Amino acid sequence: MIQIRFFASLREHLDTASLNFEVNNEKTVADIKQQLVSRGEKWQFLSERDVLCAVNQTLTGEDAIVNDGDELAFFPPVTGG
Amino acid sequence: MIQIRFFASLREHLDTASLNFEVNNEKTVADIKQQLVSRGEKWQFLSERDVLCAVNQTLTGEDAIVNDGDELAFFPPVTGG
Amino acid sequence: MISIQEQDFDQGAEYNSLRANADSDGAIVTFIGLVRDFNQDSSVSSIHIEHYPGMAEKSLMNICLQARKRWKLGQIRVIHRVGLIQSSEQIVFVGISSKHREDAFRACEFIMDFLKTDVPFWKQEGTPSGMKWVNAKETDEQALDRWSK
Amino acid sequence: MISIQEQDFDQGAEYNSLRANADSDGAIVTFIGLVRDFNQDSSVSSIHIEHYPGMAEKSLMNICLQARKRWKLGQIRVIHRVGLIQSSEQIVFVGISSKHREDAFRACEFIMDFLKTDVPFWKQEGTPSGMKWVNAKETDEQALDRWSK
Repeated sequence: MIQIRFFASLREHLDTASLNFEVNNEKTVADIKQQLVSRGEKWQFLSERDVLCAVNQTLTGEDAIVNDGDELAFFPPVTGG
Repeated sequence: MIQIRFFASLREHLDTASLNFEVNNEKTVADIKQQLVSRGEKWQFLSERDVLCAVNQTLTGEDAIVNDGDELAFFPPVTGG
Repeated sequence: MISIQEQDFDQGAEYNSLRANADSDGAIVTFIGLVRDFNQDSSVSSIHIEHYPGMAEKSLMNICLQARKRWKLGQIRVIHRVGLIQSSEQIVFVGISSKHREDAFRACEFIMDFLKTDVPFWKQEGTPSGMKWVNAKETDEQALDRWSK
Repeated sequence: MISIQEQDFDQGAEYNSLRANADSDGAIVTFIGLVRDFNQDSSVSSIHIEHYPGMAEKSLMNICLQARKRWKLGQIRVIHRVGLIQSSEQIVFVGISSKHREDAFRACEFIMDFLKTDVPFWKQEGTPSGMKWVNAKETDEQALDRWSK
């Protein structure tokens, strides 16, 4: 089980701040994203937009491996400062 | 007549903050400096050291022309800030 | 060293604290970001900043450590506000002390540049037509080029 | 905009004054130079700064005007102290507001770089063996190279 978190406009559009997700071993961020997108129309947003991802609170590419117990996050490009 | 001013270590070494100097026309800063140097031993300092000059409070090269009524200044490289 | 907070900060007090600990440092550089009245062609009355708690602190710390590796720095202080912030209020403070001014300038700008692209903060602007998410700027990505030389 | 003065300055008050007039500027950068405890390998207890009255103001004004030509700036404030200044006291303040942080950083550093080489201030350091004139640093001349590109 991993926790997936969504922030900012992504959280608003998906109407979801966080969800639990079952992973069997050797899944990449891209694999998980694809599974989310296949859930239905509103989830398309994840693949259409410029979306960043972080595993355990560190920015990564989509080829990063996600292990059981990890925290995965998807969010739009940041706009602080 | 021009006024010549000296600052910082130059003023201390020459023991002179300012002096009046008679110029006939078409003198350059270099000409005036040469005349000062020829005044005697302590004035050698002017030609031995790295000395900056300003005419009417603007940094210039030694080829600048000095006219009657001008303010000429000699000083060491600046060290503010 | 790093604070993410809702409340405003006192620039003068932050500077005094940096200075009190600056010891043999001869240079202090501070950067402050304010809410601009006008952005993206609409009148902005306030902004709202959301962050990713935990990751925002972690990535700011990491940027400060990178800065320490590149330059000789004394004190580093970073404050970023979150939540609702009114027009012309302060958003972010970065303060650096160093023996040499060049290191302090470089580090302060480096931290701001990476804060803008790598730290999970997201801004909404309150405009006459409601709250709007601010788009990331390409110029912020481009600003990073200067640090890869 | 420019002050040459014996008395100390209040960094926070200077910042507040810049900010109060910054209007639509989103960025404020300040630089403060302090008397370092150690310089040129001897313990410094105080410094004394002499200036060329009239020319110092004039050349600072000129540097600020050059900065305004190169970047889009809001407020510019420069303070330089003269006379006797104790160890760890403030010497110089440069504060800039601008719409964009890059312009504010560039202008602040530009003004400090040219202040160091073109403005007639001369520093003596009080060391255990008496007051000594400080030598100009080659690195200050070299710093100007970045502005000629």
